[in-house]
Amino acid sequence: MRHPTRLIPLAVTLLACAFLLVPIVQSVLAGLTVNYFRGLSSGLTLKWVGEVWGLYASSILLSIWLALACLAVTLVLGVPAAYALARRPGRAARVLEEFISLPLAVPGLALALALLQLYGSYSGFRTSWAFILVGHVLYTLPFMVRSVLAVLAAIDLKTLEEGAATLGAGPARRFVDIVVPNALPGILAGALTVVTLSIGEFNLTWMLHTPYLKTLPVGLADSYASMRLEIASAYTLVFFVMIVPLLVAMQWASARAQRILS
Amino acid sequence: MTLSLSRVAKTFAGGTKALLPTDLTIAPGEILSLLGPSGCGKTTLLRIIAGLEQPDPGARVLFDGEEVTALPVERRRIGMVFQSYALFPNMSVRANIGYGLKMQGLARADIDARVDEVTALCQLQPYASRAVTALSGGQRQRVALARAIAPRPRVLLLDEPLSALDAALRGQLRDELALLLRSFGITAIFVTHDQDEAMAIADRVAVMRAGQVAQIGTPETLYRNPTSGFVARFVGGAMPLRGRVTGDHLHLPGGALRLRPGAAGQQVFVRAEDIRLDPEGPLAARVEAVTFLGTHYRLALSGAAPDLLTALHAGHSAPRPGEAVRLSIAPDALLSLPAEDHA
Amino acid sequence: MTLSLSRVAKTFAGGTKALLPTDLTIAPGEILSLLGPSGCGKTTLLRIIAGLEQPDPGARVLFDGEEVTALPVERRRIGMVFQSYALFPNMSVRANIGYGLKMQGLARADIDARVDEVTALCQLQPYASRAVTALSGGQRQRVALARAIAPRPRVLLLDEPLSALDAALRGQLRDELALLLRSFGITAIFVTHDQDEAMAIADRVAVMRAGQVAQIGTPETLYRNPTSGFVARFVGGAMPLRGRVTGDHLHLPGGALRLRPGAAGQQVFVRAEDIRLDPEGPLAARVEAVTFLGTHYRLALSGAAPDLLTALHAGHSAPRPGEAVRLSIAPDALLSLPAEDHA
Amino acid sequence: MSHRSFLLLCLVPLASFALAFLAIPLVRLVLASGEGAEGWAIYLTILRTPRYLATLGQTLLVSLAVTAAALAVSTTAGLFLARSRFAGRRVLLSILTLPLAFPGVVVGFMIILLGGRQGLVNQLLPGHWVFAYSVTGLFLGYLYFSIPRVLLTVMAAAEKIDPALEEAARTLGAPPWRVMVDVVLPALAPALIAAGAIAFATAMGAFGTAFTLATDIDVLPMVIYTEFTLSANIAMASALSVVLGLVTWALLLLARSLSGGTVAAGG
Amino acid sequence: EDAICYNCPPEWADWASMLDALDAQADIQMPHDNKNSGQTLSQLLAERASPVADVAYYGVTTGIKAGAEGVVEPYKPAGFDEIPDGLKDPEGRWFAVHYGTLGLFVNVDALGGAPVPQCFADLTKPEYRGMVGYLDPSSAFVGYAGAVAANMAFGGDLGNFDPAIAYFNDLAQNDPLVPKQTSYARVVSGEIPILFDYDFNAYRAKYEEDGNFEFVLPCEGSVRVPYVMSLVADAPHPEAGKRALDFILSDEGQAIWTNAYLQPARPVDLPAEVAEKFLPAADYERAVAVDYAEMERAQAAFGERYLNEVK
Ligand SMILES: Nc1ncnc2c1ncn2[C@@H]1O[C@H](COP(=O)(O)OP(=O)(O)OP(=O)(O)O)[C@@H](O)[C@H]1O
Ligand SMILES: Nc1ncnc2c1ncn2[C@@H]1O[C@H](COP(=O)(O)OP(=O)(O)OP(=O)(O)O)[C@@H](O)[C@H]1O
Ligand SMILES: NCCCCNCCCN
Ligand SMILES: [Mg+2]
Ligand SMILES: [Mg+2]
Repeated sequence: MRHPTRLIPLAVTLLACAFLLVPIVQSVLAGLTVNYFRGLSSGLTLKWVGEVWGLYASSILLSIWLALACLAVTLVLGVPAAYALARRPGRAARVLEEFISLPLAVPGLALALALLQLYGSYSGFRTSWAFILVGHVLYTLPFMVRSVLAVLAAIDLKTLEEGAATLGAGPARRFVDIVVPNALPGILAGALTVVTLSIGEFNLTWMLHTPYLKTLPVGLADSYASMRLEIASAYTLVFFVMIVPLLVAMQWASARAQRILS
Repeated sequence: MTLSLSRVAKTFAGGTKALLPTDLTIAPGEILSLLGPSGCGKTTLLRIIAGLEQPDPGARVLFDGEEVTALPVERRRIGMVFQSYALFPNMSVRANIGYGLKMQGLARADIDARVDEVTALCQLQPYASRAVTALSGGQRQRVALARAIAPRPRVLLLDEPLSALDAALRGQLRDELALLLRSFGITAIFVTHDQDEAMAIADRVAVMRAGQVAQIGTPETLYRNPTSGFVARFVGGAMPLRGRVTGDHLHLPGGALRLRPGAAGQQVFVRAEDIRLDPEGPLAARVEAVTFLGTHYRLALSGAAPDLLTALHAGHSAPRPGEAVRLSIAPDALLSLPAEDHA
Repeated sequence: MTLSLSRVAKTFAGGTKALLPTDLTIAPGEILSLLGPSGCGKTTLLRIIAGLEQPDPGARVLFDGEEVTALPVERRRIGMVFQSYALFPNMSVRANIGYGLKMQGLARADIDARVDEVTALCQLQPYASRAVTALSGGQRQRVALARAIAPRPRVLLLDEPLSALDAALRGQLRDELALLLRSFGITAIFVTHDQDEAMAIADRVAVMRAGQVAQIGTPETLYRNPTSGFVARFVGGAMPLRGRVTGDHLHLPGGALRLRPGAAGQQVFVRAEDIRLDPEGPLAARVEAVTFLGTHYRLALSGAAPDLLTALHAGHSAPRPGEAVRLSIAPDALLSLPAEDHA
Repeated sequence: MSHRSFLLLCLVPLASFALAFLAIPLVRLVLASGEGAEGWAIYLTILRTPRYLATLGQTLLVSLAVTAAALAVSTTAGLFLARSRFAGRRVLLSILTLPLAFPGVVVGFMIILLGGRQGLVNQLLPGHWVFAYSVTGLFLGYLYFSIPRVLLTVMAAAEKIDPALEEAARTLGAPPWRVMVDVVLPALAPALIAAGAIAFATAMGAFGTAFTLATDIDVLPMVIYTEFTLSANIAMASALSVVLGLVTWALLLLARSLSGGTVAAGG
Repeated sequence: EDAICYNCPPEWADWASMLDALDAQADIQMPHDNKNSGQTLSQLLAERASPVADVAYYGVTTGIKAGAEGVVEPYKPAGFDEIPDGLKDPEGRWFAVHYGTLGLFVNVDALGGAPVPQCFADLTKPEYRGMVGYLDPSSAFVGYAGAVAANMAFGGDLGNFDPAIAYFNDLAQNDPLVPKQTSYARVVSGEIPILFDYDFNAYRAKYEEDGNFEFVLPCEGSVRVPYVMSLVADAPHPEAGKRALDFILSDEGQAIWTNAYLQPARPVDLPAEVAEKFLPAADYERAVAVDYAEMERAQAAFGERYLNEVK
């Protein structure tokens, strides 16, 4: 039964895992080692993590704040819109959905350039965190809309709403009582995706940020270029500690939403 | 409540005339079934009554004389049971049943009392606090019914409430539904494409075809006195006997049958239960297939008429496939109906 | 081909005993139906024959005496029709039908000839070059059948081939399938949970229950001489009459019935068609519901037995709901079967 | 309020945002590309400048290579993981999807750790095993963040394949490899196109990785960045952005029409 | 008080200490900012209509360009007059704050046993394959300064960059690393064993990092370059910006540079313990000043040539 060719997929899988995992382990070790090039024998330390906190705490906090703000905005913009798109699956709705998905196809750099040119001269806006927020919302909004839309498209929303209407519920009531509760798995999956992506967003942010408003990934780029490897690694470690639980939660939530779809 | 429709029609955006101008009156407490093949406009008619679809201009929908044609669905005070039940998956059984009462702004205590009452009526007490997703098909159907009647609607509308169930459950719930509907005592309209269901539940049946009501009447009337070949086929599965009529005889490939007088220019139909195996019968046929059905055998017969005929044969044994048999049909069992050009 | 199974059993990884040790022999050309409620092991048995599932150790599957128990499915030369049809969506109708022939390494011309032949047999010529996604349910079923028989398998296995269809189509295709299967003339095993289907198609029916074959025989045998209450209920819908047996009488809430001798310690069943309205009858009952069925009425009766009884009443009129009636049942119509503890 | 107006109201916030921060800025970007000294001829300049064309070609080439490699690796691993049940399967799956939300800069750093001068490979096999700063490094970096995306799409599709299809092929005598070729891969095709499109678009636009690796291998996003930062050549940066955006978007549209509309780009 | 400086990275020229001192002694809080000179200028240009930064720091040619573009405004801080002529715009649009001398910053441990290179010419030898790094001359000022130095080393001048182009092409055969951003840490970590960089960065590594680092003034000679600062035109916090510039040119400010191995723009004497850490004065004679205005004029054309011809 165990033909050698049956081992190829296993080998490919293990190699791919090693490719992805090894540098992660290296960076975690480097961030905790006194001197990485002398190796683990130089001892383990949290010194670098402490230095990272000293240098970059504000970036980390800014990223968390931006991610939450981004979540709030994508919820307000995305959930009602996903509902409207789900209920009016006409051509115009398709075009709008396609249009807001452009940031998935158009590189972040180009979008940032576009934003800078249009709004760069409104200095109050340009220098506020809201400017970066706009970039993050642009990039994450399609994920929220699609995630909610996928769940709404999978349930028979029209009939559920008609059911509520025959029982006396008007449009707004139905949105609150029927649409939102039933879209929750999609909203949750979308929310986790938005937060995760916002915390990791670099391409737009690098162009949009000002020195006062460095986000976590901007700080990371900074540390890779100018800090010693142990600090860069420790910072990466901090990033992993933040992002990995989010990722795990995100995948759990998407799997859950997926189950509802089937 | 008396429900009356006048000149209700519906043309969809694409130009489909789903419903041609229709008049209909339903007496208080009456249970009417809309029966017909797929696409004939049953759902459209029901949805217009509910207010979920706007009829073409000129239509009038009256609830006890009050015109509701322009009233949005949420203000019509109707109850509706959907084919898929459309139970709110985010609410418990109780919350589903109480939703319409909540929308009426009733006090918490009143809602609770009424929900208890309806839950009991529909025998749902053991499941009241469950999630609706944790119910069987039959239980869901009862919840849908309970939810629709809890706010005491003026009319109850049901769109194929049994068709989501599997065959075994369908038979059982059909009878349960019939009993419940009678116990509510409210006007109800019931859409189905299954004649057994229509017969079992309704006081009167409106047989629809291509956007029109072909015939309306009690089950017995439709079965015994169909006014068209379409109704004869659809109710009771009458088979056409395509042949030449001369005087009071119908000439078929397998022989000639005697007709009741006055059948000229008409089409002749017969039902499977009216075809008898009879060694002295006037028609010759060949047995193609035999199926044992317990009380009787179903025979597929060729040669007697241009099409294959089905006959039901009671008895402890049946001829074998390939055997030649003779058939007789009593003149009274032959339905002579106005000729129609299409099936 | 003669198919024989000996001590075929299946325990799934989780410990589910899907099939208890089963012996079965199927004669060449015979059409056997596996009939039983959901989860009774029908599919498991079929898949073991196909080679898609490995039976527990000790089992033997013989095709014409040749042991195939360890042979992988692709080398068993069987044909299978799946419930979902499992047509290859990336291939045309012709390519689907020819796939098994291609796997046998036949020459292009031979494949074409055989595909043409099978396509004609299954009346698929008009659709031969279509995409399988552009077919109706009935057409798909015929393609699935054509694909399975094209490589001339030694046995044809069908797992609920009709259950994906809607009710109307199911009835029509049942007869079509019965005719086709006979025309192929090959050994076939047919899984279903619908007794009408089993009766209409099979030479012999194996009624299964909880991983075992409860009874095997022709449709008539199963209907007239069920060996267990389970088979009596499942085939022909016999209803239990729960009462006290003293001597040759069965005492029920509505009165006492005379039994055939030797029924003590047994459970008594009756079928709806054997209950008669009879003013002189020994049983008193109340009519709960009446449904007009064309040739007869179906009555739901309470009071006669602990459970509601259904009776079929022929005639032009029927009692109304609420009326008191009397019933009789001929002693010969009462099935006395070994007592069983669970339903 | 009628249901129709309620639905329109639901769209207002999103539509306003998209107009203000997507539509108008993109129009501005296109206009800006024509505001340089050469005007709209700037697009001709791009076509006539070998360096830009070479960069565009290079970007396309790397992206296509990454797409092909990611499809090969992730399809193999995805099918394997979707079809086998063994202890540790979930762990492997988690590892393979872990980099899903790593920013490009982190991915670049991972490649430096792996293939830099001080990287693992160079330490284990000293010699010329420094690949982080070459096309190889860039390719591996892009592969690093493409594997998880493709894998998830492939696995989702693999789980939706009706097992009866494969069983049917086997009952008809097909050996396992033929089942793969005749049934499994065709069934996966739309998902593969969709996933490939996502990998491709991501690679085309990837900036952080190239930025961190700071290689001499120019890809279009890096060129846009240097045009913008070198001499504030805003017109050229805009024009190149327009070209990059159009090429990527057009290829995504093409993939979408090929796969029957299932292309939903992932993060 | 807040102010923004473009391109004041903590890991370069010891801006870290300078920013700390600004905070402690002048009560001005400036965030770290990691750009390069080219990025700083384009950012100033892009934000011309509504500037974000108050002051900017860059290589001299970039300062000249910024002055010409009008994105900075004249300001003469205290001590302006002591800056030698040629190292400041007469109006004060830009003025030097310190010098650096370009050479090779070498991580000796990372050479894998190869000898420490002594000349630009050494770097094309196979033993340094994959070890040499220089910042992108078309983007970063350090990169351009390195190109000017190498150009002069092989006989070119500001009117003829052919030798530099030829040299970079030779170097290209040796797999150089061409980052766009300050790369001090990468030399320290050994990722880039040899980097075209300033003496002050190399000394800092040599005396303050764990490891074996050298500064090499190439045998062919090199250039000294001033780093300049400007007050940004229409700065959001002009007063804070001016005070920051005053402080940087003050005695305390200039002393901070010297502690970080930089040569201050004002003639301030190096403390003896600092002076002895530098290469001998004799070596420094090989490092010459150039006409920075001329150097600025040649920059764009060279950048184009580099992009198009070096591969
Ligand atoms: N929203 C719509 N737009 C366009 N045509 C429609 C729409 N709804 C229904 N139709 C068409 O109107 C006709 C009647 O449809 P209707 O749903 O009322 O039929 P039905 O009798 O309920 O059929 P079924 O038994 O299949 O439910 C059909 O031809 C149908 O295709
Ligand atoms: N792969 C499996 N793993 C574990 N248990 C299984 C598996 N397949 C079937 N079973 C169990 O084995 C029993 C018999 O299943 P089987 O599918 O043979 O029933 P069936 O008679 O075909 O039912 P149905 O009419 O619902 O198709 C059931 O209890 C089922 O849950
Ligand atoms: N669009 C370029 C993305 C580069 C890869 N970074 C991963 C981002 C996480 N969504
Ligand atoms: Mg309908
Ligand atoms: Mg089964």
